[in-house]
Amino acid sequence: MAVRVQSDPFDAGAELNSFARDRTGVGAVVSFTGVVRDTKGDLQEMLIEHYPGMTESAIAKIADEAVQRWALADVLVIHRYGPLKPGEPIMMVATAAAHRAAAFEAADFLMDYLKSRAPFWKKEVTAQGAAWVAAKDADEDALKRW
Amino acid sequence: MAVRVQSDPFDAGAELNSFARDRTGVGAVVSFTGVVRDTKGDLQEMLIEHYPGMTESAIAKIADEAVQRWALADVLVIHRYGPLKPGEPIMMVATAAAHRAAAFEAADFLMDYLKSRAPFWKKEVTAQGAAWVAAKDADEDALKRW
Amino acid sequence: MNVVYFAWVRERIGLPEETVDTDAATVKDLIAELSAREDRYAAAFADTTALRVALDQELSDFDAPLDGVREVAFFPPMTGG
Amino acid sequence: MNVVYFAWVRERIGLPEETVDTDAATVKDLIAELSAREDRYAAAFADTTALRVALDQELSDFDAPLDGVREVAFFPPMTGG
Repeated sequence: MAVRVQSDPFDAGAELNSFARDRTGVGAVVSFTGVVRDTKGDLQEMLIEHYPGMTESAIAKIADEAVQRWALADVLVIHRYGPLKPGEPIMMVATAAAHRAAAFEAADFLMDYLKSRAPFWKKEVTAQGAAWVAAKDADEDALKRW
Repeated sequence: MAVRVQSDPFDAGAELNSFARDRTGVGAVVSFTGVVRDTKGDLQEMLIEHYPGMTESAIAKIADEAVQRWALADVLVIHRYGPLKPGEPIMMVATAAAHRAAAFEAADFLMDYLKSRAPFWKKEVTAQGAAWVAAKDADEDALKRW
Repeated sequence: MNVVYFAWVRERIGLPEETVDTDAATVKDLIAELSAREDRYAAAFADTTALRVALDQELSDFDAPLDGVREVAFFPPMTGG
Repeated sequence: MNVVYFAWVRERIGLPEETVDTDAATVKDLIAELSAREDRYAAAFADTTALRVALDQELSDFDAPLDGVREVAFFPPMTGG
């Protein structure tokens, strides 16, 4: 299990390959990449703030929970902070398992929990100014699925 | 939308990067990679047979269905045939969407349908001989989720 | 009519593809006709619950009419992905 | 006790972190104490339904006791992923 919290960009494809490489007993690898989305075509930058220390432990706790609930060979979580440009990857989750259902469900679960339980906050900067992204009720509701 | 049926190996990481690159309005990219799994530690080779012509049209039909059911920016499906070694990628699905739920659900849907509705058959070769992989009831049942 | 076989159906019948001259009205009729022809067909078609059929490269069923069909394919349940 | 603020809570209060000398028994008591101190605190803590709290880097709630706690963090609902 690997958890990385970093300001540096990462290469999702290279991470996927290195995560999937040289595994025995694995039939399914699922990855999720979150990308800075320019909803209205006016986004200059996205700033991601986090809570150093708590971030790492909160993500590790969520990943541990996934490992306990599903038969996983491995889990990878990478999450960036700092200033990001539209189209850049914000974060990535990957799961490896013998069977596809476990890999899919665990990745979906990890995303739902990272979204609402890992201490990150997004701020969008446009020509009109900067505004914090509001949490969605739907994101909190998504946790009830698990 | 891209569908590729090929005997050549592919680089899942490079495919993921090229699929995710230069998209506007996309916040979520999900990938699934299916890997040749050596269940008992004695697998020499996996042979994948397919039905040329029907394979491409069956996959395109499944991908079209996904595009109609979810708000997707794009879909990629790659499936190999011929002889494969343990640990090699068999196939890959990727989905890109504004939101994570659509990307996850569509990838999960595509996998369930590819598994039971695209004309591929797997044969496992071990020192004991060669045996066709039997379809699982669970795979057919998985279609009822959608 | 072109008849094609895949996976263990192909192995049991011993060929991947053949041209069959038939007046069979449905898939079931074609199976009966082939099964009567030789043991290897009878063996391959013994349990149709373990078989799938495609007509002109579209999944179909055993009651489907063969009128106008150019290619019939028989194979076991698919195991891709 | 170390008190830390993130996102708009940090901006509204105007600092990321401070040491607070307090005998507050619970998170609620600490909020009342800070809110009474200056308007910028009162503004930040006006609607606690829009706030989350962590005690020693674990999510907690406003009724939680502060006994033995070294770090209290206030922030809006998280928006990672």
